[in-house]
Amino acid sequence: MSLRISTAPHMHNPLTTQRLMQYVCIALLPTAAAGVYYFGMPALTLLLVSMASAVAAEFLWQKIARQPVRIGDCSALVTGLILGLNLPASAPWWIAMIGSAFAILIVKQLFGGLGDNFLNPALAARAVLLASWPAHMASSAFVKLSFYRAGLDTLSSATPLASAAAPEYPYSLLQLFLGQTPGAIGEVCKVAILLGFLFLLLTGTIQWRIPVVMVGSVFVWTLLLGTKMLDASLNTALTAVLSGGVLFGAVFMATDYVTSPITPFAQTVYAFLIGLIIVVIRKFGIYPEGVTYAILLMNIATPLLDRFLPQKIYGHLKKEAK
Amino acid sequence: MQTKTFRRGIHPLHHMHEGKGPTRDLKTREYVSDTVVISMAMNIGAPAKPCVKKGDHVDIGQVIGEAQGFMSVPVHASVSGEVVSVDSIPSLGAGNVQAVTIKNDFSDTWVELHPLGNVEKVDPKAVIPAIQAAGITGMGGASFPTHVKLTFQAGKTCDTIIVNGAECETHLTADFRLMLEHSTRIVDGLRAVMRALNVKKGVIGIEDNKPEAIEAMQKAAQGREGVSIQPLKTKYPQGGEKQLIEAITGRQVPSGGLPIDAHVVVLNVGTCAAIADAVIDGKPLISRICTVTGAVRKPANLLLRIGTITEDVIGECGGYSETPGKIVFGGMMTGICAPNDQMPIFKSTNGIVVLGDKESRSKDESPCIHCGRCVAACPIGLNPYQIKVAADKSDFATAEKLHVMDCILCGSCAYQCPSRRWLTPSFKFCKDHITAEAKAKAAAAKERASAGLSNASDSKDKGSKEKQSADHASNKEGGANK
Amino acid sequence: MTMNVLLFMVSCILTHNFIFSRFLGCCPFLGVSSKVETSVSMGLAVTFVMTIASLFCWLIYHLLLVPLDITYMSTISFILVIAALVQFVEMFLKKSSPTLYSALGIYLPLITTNCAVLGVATLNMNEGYGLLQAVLNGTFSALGFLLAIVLMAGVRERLETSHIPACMKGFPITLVSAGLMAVAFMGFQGLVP
Amino acid sequence: MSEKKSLGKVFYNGIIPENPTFRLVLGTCPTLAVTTSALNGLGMGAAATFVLVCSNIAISLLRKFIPDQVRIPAFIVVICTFVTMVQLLMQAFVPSLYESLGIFIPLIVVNCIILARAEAFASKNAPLASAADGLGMGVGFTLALTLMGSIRELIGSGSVFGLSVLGESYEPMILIVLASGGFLTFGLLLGVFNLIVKKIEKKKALKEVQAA
Amino acid sequence: MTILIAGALLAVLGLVFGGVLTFANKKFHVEIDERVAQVRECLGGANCGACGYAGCDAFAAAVVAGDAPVNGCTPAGQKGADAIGKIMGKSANAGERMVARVLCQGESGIAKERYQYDGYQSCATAAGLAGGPKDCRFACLGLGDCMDKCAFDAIRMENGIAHIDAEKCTACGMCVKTCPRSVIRLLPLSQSVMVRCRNSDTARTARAVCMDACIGCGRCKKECQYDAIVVENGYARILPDKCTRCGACAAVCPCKCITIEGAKTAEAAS
Repeated sequence: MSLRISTAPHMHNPLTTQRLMQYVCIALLPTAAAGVYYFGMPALTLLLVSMASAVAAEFLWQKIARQPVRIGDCSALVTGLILGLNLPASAPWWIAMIGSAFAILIVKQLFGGLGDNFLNPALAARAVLLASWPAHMASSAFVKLSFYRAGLDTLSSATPLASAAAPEYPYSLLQLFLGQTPGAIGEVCKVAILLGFLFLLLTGTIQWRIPVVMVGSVFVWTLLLGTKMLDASLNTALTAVLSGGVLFGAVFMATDYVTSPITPFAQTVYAFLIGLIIVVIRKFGIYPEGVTYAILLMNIATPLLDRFLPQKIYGHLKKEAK
Repeated sequence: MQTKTFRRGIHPLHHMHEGKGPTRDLKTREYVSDTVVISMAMNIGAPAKPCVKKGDHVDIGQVIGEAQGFMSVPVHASVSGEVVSVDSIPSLGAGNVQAVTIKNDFSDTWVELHPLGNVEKVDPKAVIPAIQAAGITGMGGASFPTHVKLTFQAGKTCDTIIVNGAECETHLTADFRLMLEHSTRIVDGLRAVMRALNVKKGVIGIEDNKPEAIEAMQKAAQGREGVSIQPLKTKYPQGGEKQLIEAITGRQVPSGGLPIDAHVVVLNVGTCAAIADAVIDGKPLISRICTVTGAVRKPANLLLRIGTITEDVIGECGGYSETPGKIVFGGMMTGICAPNDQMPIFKSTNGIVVLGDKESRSKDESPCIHCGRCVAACPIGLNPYQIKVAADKSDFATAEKLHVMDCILCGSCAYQCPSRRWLTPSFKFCKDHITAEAKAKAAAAKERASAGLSNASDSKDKGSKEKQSADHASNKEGGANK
Repeated sequence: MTMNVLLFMVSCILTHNFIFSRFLGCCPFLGVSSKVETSVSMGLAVTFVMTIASLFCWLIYHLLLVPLDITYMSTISFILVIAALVQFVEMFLKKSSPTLYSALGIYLPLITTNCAVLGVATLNMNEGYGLLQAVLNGTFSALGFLLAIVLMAGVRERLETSHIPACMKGFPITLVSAGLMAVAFMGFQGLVP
Repeated sequence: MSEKKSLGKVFYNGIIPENPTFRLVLGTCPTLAVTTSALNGLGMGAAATFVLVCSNIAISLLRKFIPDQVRIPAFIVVICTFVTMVQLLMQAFVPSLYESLGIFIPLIVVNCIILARAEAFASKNAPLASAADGLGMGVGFTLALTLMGSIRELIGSGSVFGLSVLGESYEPMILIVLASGGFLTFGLLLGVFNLIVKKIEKKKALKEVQAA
Repeated sequence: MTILIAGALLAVLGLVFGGVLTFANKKFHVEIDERVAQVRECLGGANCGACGYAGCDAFAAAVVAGDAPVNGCTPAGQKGADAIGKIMGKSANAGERMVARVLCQGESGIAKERYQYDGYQSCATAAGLAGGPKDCRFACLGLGDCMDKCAFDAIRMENGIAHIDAEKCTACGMCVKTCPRSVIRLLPLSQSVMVRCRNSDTARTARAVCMDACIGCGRCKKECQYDAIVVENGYARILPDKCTRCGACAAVCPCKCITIEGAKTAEAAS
């Protein structure tokens, strides 16, 4: 009889990397569906192109670099999907392709692949696209909303915040919540995002801390500082939370395992600072939206947070007290 | 009553405990095989030395292995019969160990026993020698000699005895059955220790997924001086010594220290029952309750003689239900694999879990995704993912800086890791390496010091200078020891 | 006034970060950013020298070169001032504060050839800053350098454990990281009008 | 350093085997900052080459007179003199280039390449060899800068040396000519360069084995 | 006139600067290891920081202290590295060149397996689990602890045991220290004939666990004309001082556990 011997533990939580990534994909489905519902076929095409090219890029890299092919862990799929959801529906297909390739090849694989990237690939790619082709990324998000408001079936600006430049703020809180606003494919429908959040929480994929603190921080800072065009008030703060990519970023991007801190306290600080940077960029910067940059900046600071805000270790408290 | 617990750890997931289902409600039954192989190395410390030879007749309870020094316990015959051989057998750890094989004649004759009687009236000074003579070691798995645990350095004080009935390991129900079936014995054992150490407080901690055991123990503890029951939250590793102390007393064992540094002694329920047997009846430790479960036809809780061969135990449980892939001694989180089914039961074997071929395959490591589950799980508060990085590079200095020495090897991090990384084994690897290195260093320092000393005594006229250097060296050694 | 100083600070540290938008001081940024501790020391040493260098160079330029009408001598006199200053600071620290010296001292020689120092002096001259503005520019720009190099060091410590392809190890991956960090810093564009 | 090395070899050394930009990774600041277009890269390279050659010759001539303790300040003064000359020359003859290179002209003084060559080569070798070394290093630097400038200009503006190459329909990737693009391009080029060098070395090793 | 002013300024600045330097040099002169200065000479000297150390002096000190690699200075190039190597190597390189050898041939299929090891890939860990995955308690476990430790990429795992590339090996001894089974020993490079087994069990036990085990039969000892072989603890050992590398012992070994290093490579080459 030949037995196997291994080291303890002999059982594992069935939640594997692959399963976690699949959960994220599932959680993103409502958001993607809402995006396609609001923006129509172009949105679907973009999502498919970005997902396909992300997976293809990962596959090709691993083949060429003679690494084990790990596209089965679905991480490339998640990156592609999140990137696609971060694009405006009017973006041309090649933007999605270049973005996905950049995210996978340069931001992720050059650094050693899954787990080794220090920036969120999808977000970094979005920032690169935004800097490279601002015209495609920011200005003309085509919104097909004829089914409920014929008047808006035109070219309109990227996020409600940009149009806040107009004297009257054109969207009610309910519209913001349901997603009847222009914006990137994934960030408009808050209901869908919250559904995904709920799913991620219930499956234990993410913890509540980062999303809640980040949204809370945006709320509080907007309440204190206001936005570029609107004075600080409760309504402004609520609008700020519900507009742009705050919720989407909080649930799906700031919580990215690889690029967020690990200890609870470090996570709190991380999420809080993201909120602050978002509000500062929105109020003082030239960009109408700061979520992408805020999360990227805190991604950069993550190693330092992890290092300088460690947990207390059992048995070391008392010693110091003595 | 309110349940208590420690920080972090693995919160109960449904599948964590399902392993207990098959054996939970099975009453313990005794099984005696016709041959036993009794290992001489069943405790941490020096193994016992066989004191019988081939052909000797032994009675139950007869000493067949003599303790070698203080950090060692005697070994007793668990059946009566003829010694077939005194041989070396492979152990679960490194290298081989001496073992005595006895053919059972089923006459069940005992050696003469020296009972001390009622624990409430027994001479406190007689308790610890009785425990030592009975060959009792920690029955929860660590097999630390119990009399050593109960004898502490002058200046250290103990105000609480904690009895560990948490049984947080998966699949095992041996302690649970013991608490149900022998609750009075456990309390007796605890009282004996409390009286021996003159401690006024004894707490029995039990996880709240065993309400029957809590009830039974509460009943048994009624009217017993200073004994109380503390329900604990069901969480792994609730039964870890340090975690138990944190949960029940709110104190922490200082890094590198022992429970006694937090004024606590922790005993397993099984150990307490064995102590009661040793004190009341004078019986040495010759049998224990063991959960046999997993891929066997009829899982059971068996009262087994020490030294019973695994193959016989499996046979008693109806044989394998599928091709076995792994036989785990102990629970799934910390158990040790047996190389074959000829391994005998040890004093600390609280369970045998057989895994089928498919279950036993381990997955390949995939890259760490920094999900932080290991950090959230670590009951000590370490950063397992960082230590693993250091371990992979054999960077022991960094690992030590990250406090790998505080790791209790509970396996929580490795259990939670979605990338199936070998966290716990690599920490054990680090700990072993660092301990060995420190030992070597201390030995070298000692050598230097003694060399210096001998020089000094050789040439007396050279005098002070030599002496100084010797003093210096011994100071250094002292520093290393600290 | 306070608001202006604040804006100027934000501009120097974040918007016009020496590393990520002006490319000054890249050599030490790439060279001495492998450990967080050393990077902090290096950043502090640079801050120290840049502040004093801004002051002295401004003085030399406006009190010596301009009146004598030999502004073409600016580069050569600046570099001499900086070199002498670094030496002097080293000596001074050695004598007055051994602890500070042991922390910063070994980085001082590196600073002579740090183009950020000469760069800030030249920038002050080109932009026609006043004395206070010049000194503030020196300090805050150096703090921006400090921020960048510490962040970079944090990232690089993490990269050390990564499975980077062999040909990208070392400078290439550091440069790519710096590039991606610069992308993130673009978010601060326009913070200061 | 070997005395009998031919001038040609010394010259070649700076272009490929010890290319200051790609192999030694020195002088990163100007490499990153001025390579937004091929022309800028070429201009910067030419200026640096001029300074390199001149300072190498001067230092080589003076090498016997400069006391060891003050050699670095002395080198800096020499270099600085030539840099100022270049600065004035460019201001007079190519004002537009001078304008676009801006602050990085005076910063040639603190370019590590120049000081490193002065210290490592010119202070130990004869003037002719030093000149060859300076020229080689300079040309290597110029080539690297021009290459990077061309690539960044091509991707970032769709042209090379100001000539539109990719046509009207090409939508330039603006990022590449921005600050971050400099880092990214340099990093990736360096990686590719490493890859090629490794391949060549492998081939060489293979040949040697076959020969043996 | 301006020329004069400029010149004067330069002179004044130079003088001040020179004065400061001289003063500093005299006042704060510190004794340093001679080699530090020598190594310092070979460096690029630009204080560029490319090496990761704070300046050339710090790097030179690190090299002498053994913390930094000799080729760590990119500006100095290969020649510099060679020169530094010369400075550093003088004292280190004395006597015969040693090389680490794996004294075990228990490849999978030859040494018997006790169980399938399916855990953390570390020899030290596996050795502590039920006596190790191979039946022979002296066998190389082949899980690569030595390979992980080797800084020179000289060890590879093949067929369940370690192989050391003598070309790359620097005899640093890290693998020897790491091996939980002590199957790696440092031997002179020229010692091409060696007994590749250290099994000290009885002949029968040894043979039962591994087909290539030395059973201590002593035939090699009898064959050897130079008294270069001793059989102790149940296995044979060759004394490098007496051995003439004639290879007669290898021819008679019934267990094929005496190998001749050169022969193998020559075979492979032809």
